[in-house]
Amino acid sequence: MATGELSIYNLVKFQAIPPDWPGGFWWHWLFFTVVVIGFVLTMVMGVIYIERRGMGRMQSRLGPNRTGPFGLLQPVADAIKVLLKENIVPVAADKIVHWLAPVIAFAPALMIFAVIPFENGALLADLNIGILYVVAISSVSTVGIFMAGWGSSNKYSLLGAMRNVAAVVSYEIPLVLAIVGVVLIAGSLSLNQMVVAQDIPFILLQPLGFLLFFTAGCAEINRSPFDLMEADSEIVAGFHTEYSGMKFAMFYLVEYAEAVAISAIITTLFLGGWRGPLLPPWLWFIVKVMLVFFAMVWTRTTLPRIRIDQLMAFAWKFLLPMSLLNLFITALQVLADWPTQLIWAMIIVNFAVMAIIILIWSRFFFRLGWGRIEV
Amino acid sequence: MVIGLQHYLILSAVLFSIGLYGVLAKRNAVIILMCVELMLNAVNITLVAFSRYVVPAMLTGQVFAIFVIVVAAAEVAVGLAIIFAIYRGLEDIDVSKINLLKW
Amino acid sequence: MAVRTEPFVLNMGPVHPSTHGVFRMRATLDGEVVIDIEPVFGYLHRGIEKLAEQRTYTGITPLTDRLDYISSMSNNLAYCLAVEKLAGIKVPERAEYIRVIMAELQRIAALLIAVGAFLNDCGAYFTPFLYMFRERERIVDLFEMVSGQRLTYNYMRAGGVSQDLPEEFMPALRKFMDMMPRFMDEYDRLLMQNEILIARAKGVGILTGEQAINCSVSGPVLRASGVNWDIRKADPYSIYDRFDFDIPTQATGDCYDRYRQRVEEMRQSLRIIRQAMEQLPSGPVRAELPQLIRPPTGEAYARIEAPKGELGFYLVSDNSIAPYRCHIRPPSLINLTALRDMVRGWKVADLIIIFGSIDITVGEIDR
Amino acid sequence: MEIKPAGKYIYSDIELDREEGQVIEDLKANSQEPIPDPDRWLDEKLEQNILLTTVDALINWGRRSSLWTAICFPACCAFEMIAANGPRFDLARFGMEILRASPRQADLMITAGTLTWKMAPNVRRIYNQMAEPKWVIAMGACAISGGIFASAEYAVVPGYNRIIPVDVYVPGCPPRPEALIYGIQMLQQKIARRKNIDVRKLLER
Amino acid sequence: MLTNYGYIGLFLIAAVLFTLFMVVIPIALRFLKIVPHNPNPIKNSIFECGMETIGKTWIQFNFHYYFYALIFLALDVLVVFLYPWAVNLRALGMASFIAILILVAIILVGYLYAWKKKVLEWK
Amino acid sequence: MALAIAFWLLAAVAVIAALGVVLLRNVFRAALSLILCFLMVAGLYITLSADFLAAVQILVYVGAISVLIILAIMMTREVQRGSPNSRFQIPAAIVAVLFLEVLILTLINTPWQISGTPPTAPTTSALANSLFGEGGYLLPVEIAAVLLLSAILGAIVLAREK
Amino acid sequence: MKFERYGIGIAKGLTVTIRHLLRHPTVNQYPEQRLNISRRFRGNELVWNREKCTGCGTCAKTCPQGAIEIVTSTDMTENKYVVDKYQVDTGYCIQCGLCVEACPYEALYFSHAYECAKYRRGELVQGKEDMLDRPERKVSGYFYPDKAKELPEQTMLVEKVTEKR
Ligand code: SF4
Ligand code: SF4
Ligand code: SF4
Repeated sequence: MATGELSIYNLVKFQAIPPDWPGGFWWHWLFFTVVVIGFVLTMVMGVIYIERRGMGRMQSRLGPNRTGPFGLLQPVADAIKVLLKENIVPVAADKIVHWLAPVIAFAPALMIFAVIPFENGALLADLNIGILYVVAISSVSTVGIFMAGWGSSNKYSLLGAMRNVAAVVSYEIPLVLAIVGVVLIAGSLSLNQMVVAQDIPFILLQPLGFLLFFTAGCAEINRSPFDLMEADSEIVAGFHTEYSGMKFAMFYLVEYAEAVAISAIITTLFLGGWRGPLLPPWLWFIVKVMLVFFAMVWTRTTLPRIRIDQLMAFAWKFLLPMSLLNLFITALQVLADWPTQLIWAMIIVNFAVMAIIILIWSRFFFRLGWGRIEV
Repeated sequence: MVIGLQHYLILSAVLFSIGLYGVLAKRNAVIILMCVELMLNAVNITLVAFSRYVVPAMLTGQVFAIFVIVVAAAEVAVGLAIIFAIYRGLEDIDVSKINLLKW
Repeated sequence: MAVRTEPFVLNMGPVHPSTHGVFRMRATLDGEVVIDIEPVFGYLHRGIEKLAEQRTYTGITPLTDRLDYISSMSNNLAYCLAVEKLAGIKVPERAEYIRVIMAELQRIAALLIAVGAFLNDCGAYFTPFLYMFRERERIVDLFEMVSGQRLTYNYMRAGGVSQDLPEEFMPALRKFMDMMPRFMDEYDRLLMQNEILIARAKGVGILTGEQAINCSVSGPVLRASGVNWDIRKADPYSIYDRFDFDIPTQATGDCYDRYRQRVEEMRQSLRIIRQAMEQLPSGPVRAELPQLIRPPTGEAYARIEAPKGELGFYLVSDNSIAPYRCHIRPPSLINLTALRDMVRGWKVADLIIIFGSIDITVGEIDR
Repeated sequence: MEIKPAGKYIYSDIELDREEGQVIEDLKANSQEPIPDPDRWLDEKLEQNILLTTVDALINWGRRSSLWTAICFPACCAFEMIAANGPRFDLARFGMEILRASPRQADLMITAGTLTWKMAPNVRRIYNQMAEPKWVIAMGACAISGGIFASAEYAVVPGYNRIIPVDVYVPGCPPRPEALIYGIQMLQQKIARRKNIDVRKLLER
Repeated sequence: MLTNYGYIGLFLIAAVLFTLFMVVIPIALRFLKIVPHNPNPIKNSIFECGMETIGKTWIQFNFHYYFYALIFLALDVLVVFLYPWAVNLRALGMASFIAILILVAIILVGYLYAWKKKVLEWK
Repeated sequence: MALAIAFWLLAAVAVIAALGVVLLRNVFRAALSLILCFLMVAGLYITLSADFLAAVQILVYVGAISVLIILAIMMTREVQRGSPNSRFQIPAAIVAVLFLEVLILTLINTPWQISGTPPTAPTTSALANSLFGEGGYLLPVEIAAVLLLSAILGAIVLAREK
Repeated sequence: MKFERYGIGIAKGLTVTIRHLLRHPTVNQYPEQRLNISRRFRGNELVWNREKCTGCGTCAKTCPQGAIEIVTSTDMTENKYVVDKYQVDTGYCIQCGLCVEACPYEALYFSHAYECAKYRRGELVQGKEDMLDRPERKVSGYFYPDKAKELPEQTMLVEKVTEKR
C-alpha cells in the first residue's frame, strides 16, 4: 500500500466495514459512538440503582423507592441536582490540573467500551490487539485520579491519590497475567474472537484465572474490600474531597463506569460474552454484566476494608505467584492439546488444581498482618 | 501531502533535540530523567519508521524498539535509585549541587 | 525506608466520619504511619457538672441522660445510686429489679452500637452497623414503652423508677429474649471469622494488662487485656450479688479481643436479664419521698459498671435542694488515655480502628 | 526506622490554641443576635410563565429528591438521625442515604446536637464550604435554642441560628425519627417552591 | 486495520469532547443564573475536617511506593514479551515455552530478592 | 490524506508537549506534559502500522514509567517552580539547535531506500515469531531479562537503607 | 497471622447478607404507614387544661429548664388565680416530663404528636391558646395510666418476626 493515496474514502474501501452494518465508515462510527456513550450512561444509572436498592435490601432496608416508579428515577434526580450544584475550585489548588482531572479520568473509562462486543461483530472497532488495548488505556485513568488528588492541594486527597497509585501498581500485574491465561486458550487478543472461541465459558476452564481477575479488577477500580482511596472512615472522601458539582459527578461516573467496564470485560473473557440461548445476544450481555456487578455489590456489603500494607502484600505475595502458576499450568494444558471430548475432565482438573494451589500457598507461604513500627 | 519516512525522521530529530536541551539545561534531576525518556522515545520513532518504510516485511525495527523500551525501563529504575541515593545524602536533587566527585 | 520524608500534621476531626462525634485528633503522619497523635477535645463541653450545681436533685437526671447518650439508663442508675447513698434512701424491691433489667438491656444496646461502629470503622460498609442498629431498635422500643422516649429516657428517680412497667412490657421482653441469641449468632457468622477482619484487627493496638491498669482503664477494654475486674462482681451494687453470671476475659488485648469481649458481655447480660425476669417481684416502684430531696451534708461516691467501664458519680451535699458539687468519672475519658500508646507506629487505618475499638462517646469525655 | 521525637514536627500547640481561642472569642462577640430565618419565600407569590415553571419544577424535583447530607453530628441527636437512616425508618427511601463526609458534595446539613462555642467556627466553616444551593435543618432543642444546656452560656451556643441560617426547626430532645422525616418533608416543600430562573433579573442585565 | 484505529481515534476525540462538554455545562448554566456561584474566601479554602490546614499541603511523601513501582515496571516489561507469546503459543511450541520459563525465572530472581530483602513489606 | 492529518496533528501535539516538558516550571505539569507526549508517540506508532508497539508504549510508558516519575516528583521540594535552568541554559540551547540542524541536513540529503510493500497487518503474531520463533531474537530476549534483573537488583541495593 | 482459613469466614458472611436480600425488610414507610408510638410517649408539645389549672405554678418551678412561663393575677370575685399567660417554648423544652409529674391538679399533659417542625423559630413558642386541651389533640398517657389505656397499643419491632431461617 502506497502511503499517499490513503484518503478516508479509500480507507473505507480498503477494509470492508463489518458486514452487518450497511452504510459507510461515518455511519458505523456515529452509530457506535452514540451507542457506546448511551450504553455507558444508562448502564451507570442502572448500576447505581442496583447498588442502592440491592445494598438496601441486604441491609434490611428498602433503598430509594420514591422517585419515579420503584425509585427508578433516583439516578436521574441525582444527576439533575449534581449538575446544578455550585462549582468550587479552591484557591490553593493547581487550577488547570484540577479542571482537567475529571476529563482525563473519564475519557479512558469510556474508551474501554470501544472494543467490547455487544453482539457478534457489533462493536466500534474490532482491534486485533483488543485486550491489550483495554489494559493499556485503562492505565491512563490512574493519571487522571492522581491529578485530582494532587491538584486539589488537600492532604486527604493526596493520601487518597497515593493509595490509588499504590493499588494500581500492585494489582495491574496480576490482572494482566490473569488475562494471559485466557489469551492462551483463545489464541487471539481480539475480544470478539475470544467470545467466538468460548464454546464453554472460560470460567470453567480458568477458575483460578477468574478469581484472580475478579479480585484484581475489584482492587484496580477500588471497589470494596479494596476501596482504600476513598475510604470514608479514614480519609474523608479520598481524592475527590475538594470536588463539587459536575466535576464530582464525573468522578462518581468514572467509579461506576469502571465498575461496568470491569464487569463487561469479565463477561467477555470468562462468561461467554453475548453468547447464550433464547434471549437476544445483547440482552444476554447486559444480564451478565449486571450479574457480575451484583457480585461486586454483594462483596461490598459484606466485607471490611483491608489495610494498605495488606493490600500490597495480598497483591505481591498471593495474587502474583498465583497468576504466574496459573499462566504456566494453562500454557502446559494448551501445549498438551487436550482433546475436545475430554473437556469435562479438564474442567475437573482445573478446579482441583485451583483448590490445591490456593490451599498450599495460603498454608505455607502467605502471611498477612504485621504492621507496627517502633516509633 | 504525502507523509513519508523523512517526516518521521525529522519529527524524531526535533524531539531528540528538545530532550537534549532539557538534559543539558535543567537542574532538577527528575526533569533530566524525563528528558532522557523523551530522547529514547524519539529514537523509537526512528526505529519504527525505518521498520515500516524500509523493511516492512521483517519488523526488525519494531523488535528493536521493544528492546529499547526494556532498556528505558531499566534506565528509569536505576536512574531513580541513584536520585534517591543522592537525595538521602543531600536532601535535594539539584544536580548543580552534586559536586561530590569534584575535589 | 530509603529516604527520610517530611512528617506532616493532619487534622482528624472534629467533623470526621469516624471520630464518633466531635472529637479531634491532631495526628502527625509520615506517609501513612502515625508518628504521634494529640487528642484535642472540648468540642462538646456542655458544662454538665456546672449545670448540675444549679439544679434540684431530680432535675439533674435529665442531664445524666445526655452524658453518655447511648447508655442513658446506666447513667441514670449511677446517679440515682449516688443520691440514694447520699440521702440514705431505701429502694423498693421491684424497682431494683426493674433497674437491673433496664441497665442490662441498655448494656446490650450500647455494646451493639460499639461493636457496630467498630466494624463500620473497619470498613464493612454499614452492614453490621445497620443490623445491630435494628436490634438496638427493638430494645429502644422496650424503653420507649416504659419511659416514653427513645433516647433520653429519664426513667430512674432517686428512690426507684418513675413509673411501673406497663403490662405489655413483659411479653414483649420475653419475645426479645427469645430472639436475641439467634441474632447474636448471626452477627458472629457475618464477621466474627472473617479473614479480612482478623487480619485487620488481630494483633493491632495491643494494650497489655499492666499498661491497662496503669492507665486506669476499665470496662471491656480492660477485660479484653486479661484483667478480671468487673464492679458488678468486685464491688456489687444494687442487687447484682443475687445473679449468677460470668466475667469473660480475653488474652491479648488487641482490637479483635475487644470486639470479642463485647460480644461475650452481651451474652452475659442476656443471662442476667433472664434471671431478673424470673425473680421479678411485685410491689411499689418508688419510695415515698418529698418533691424536693434535701440530703444531709456529706459526700458520696457511687460507681457502676457501665457499658464502657467504671462510671462514678461523686456528690457533695450542703443540705440544700441542689448538690454543692457533682463530679463524674466518665469511663470514656479515662479509657482514652491509653490511646496514644496504642496508636503510635501504626497506620492511619489502624488509628481509626483502634480508636473505634476503645469505644468512646464524646458527650461523656467533654461533659 | 528512626524517627525523631515528635515535638520537633508538631507546630507549637500553645500558639495554635491561642489562635483558636481568639477566633472563638471573635465569633462569640459577633454572633450575639440570631440570623433571621430565611422565610421570605413563605409570603411570595409565584408568577412566571409556564415553560419556566416546568423547568423550575424539574430542577426542584431533582434537588429535593436527592438531598445528600453533610456530616455534622455533634451529640445525642445524632443517634436519632442515624436511626432515621437505619433499617427501621430508612431515609434512603428519599434518596438520602448518602452521607457525604466532604461538605463540597453535600446539600443538606442536619445539625444534630449541641453546638459549643469551640465548635462554632468549624461548623460555620463547613457550612461555608458547602456548595450552593444548601439547606440546614436544626434538629433538637439544642440546635434550636441550646436546649438543656442553654444556661451554660459560657460554653454552649444558644441555637445554630446564631451561626448559620436555619431553614427548618424540628423540636424535640431528641425528635423522633418520624419527626425528623416530617421536617425533611417540610424542607422538600420549601425547595419545591424555589424560583430558580428569574426572568426579570436575566432581562435586566 | 487502520479503519479500526480511525474509529478509535475519532471516538477518542468524541469522548474527550463529550467529557469536556459535561464539565462545561454548569459554567454555561451559571450565566443563566441556574447554577449558583458565590465564591468567598472561606468557601475556596481547603477542607480539612473544619479546621484550617496546618502546614503546607503538597507534602513530600513517604517513599515506600518506589520498590513496588520498581518491580511493577520490570513485570510490566515482562508482560510485553508474554502477550505475543501467548497469542502464538500453539504455533511456537515447546521451545518457546521453555524460553519464556527462563525469562520469567530470571525476572523472578529479582522479585524473590526483593521479597527476601523485605522491601515488599510496607514498614 | 487521513494519515497525513493524523500525522500532523499527532506530531504537532507531541512537539508542543515535549517543549512543555522542558519549559514548564511546575514539575508536576511537566510530567503530565511528558505523559501527553508519550500518548502522542503511541498514536504515531499506529500511523506506522505498529499497533502492538503502540499498546506497549502506553502500557509501559504511561502506565509504569510515568508512575515512577510521579513518585519521584515527591522528592522535589518546591514543585510549583521546581524546574529551574542551570547555568548552561544558553550553551545548551545552542548545542541542541546545532545538533538539530546537522541531523536534519543529513536526513534530507540521505537517499533512503523506501520499500513499497505494505506493512505486515497483525503485528502481534509476526512479532512473536520473530522474537521466539526459529532464528528469532531469543538470546537478546533473555539478555534483556538479565538487564532488567540487574536493574532491579541495582536499584534495590542503591535505594534501600543500609 | 497465617492466612489459613481459606475464605470460609468470608463465605459465611456472604451467606448472611444474601439471606437478608430475600428477607422482608423491617422498614416502616413513614408518611404512609405510621407506627403506633408508645402510650407513654412524651410528645413534642404540652397540653394544658384551663379548667383544671389553678395557676399554682408548680410546673414552672419544677421545670429544670424554666421553659414554662406563667403569669397569674388574682380574681377577687371567685377567689382564685386567673392564668393570664401560659407559655412554653417547645424549642427549649426538653420533654423531660418533670412538669407533668409535678402538676398536683392533673392539668398538664404531654400531647401525643411529634410532627411539630416549623419554618420559623418564633412559631415554636406555644402560647396559651395553642396549648389548650382541644378534643382533636391526642393526649399522651405519660403519668396518666387511665389515659394510656385509651390509646392504641404500641407497634413493636419484636412482633415483626421476619427472621425466618
Ligand atoms: S436536643 Fe437533646 S438529644 Fe438532642 S443533642 Fe440536645 S440534649 Fe441531646
Ligand atoms: S417537659 Fe421538662 S423541660 Fe419541658 S416544660 Fe416540662 S419540665 Fe420543662
Ligand atoms: S402545676 Fe398544674 S395546676 Fe399548677 S400551674 Fe402548672 S399546670 Fe397549672
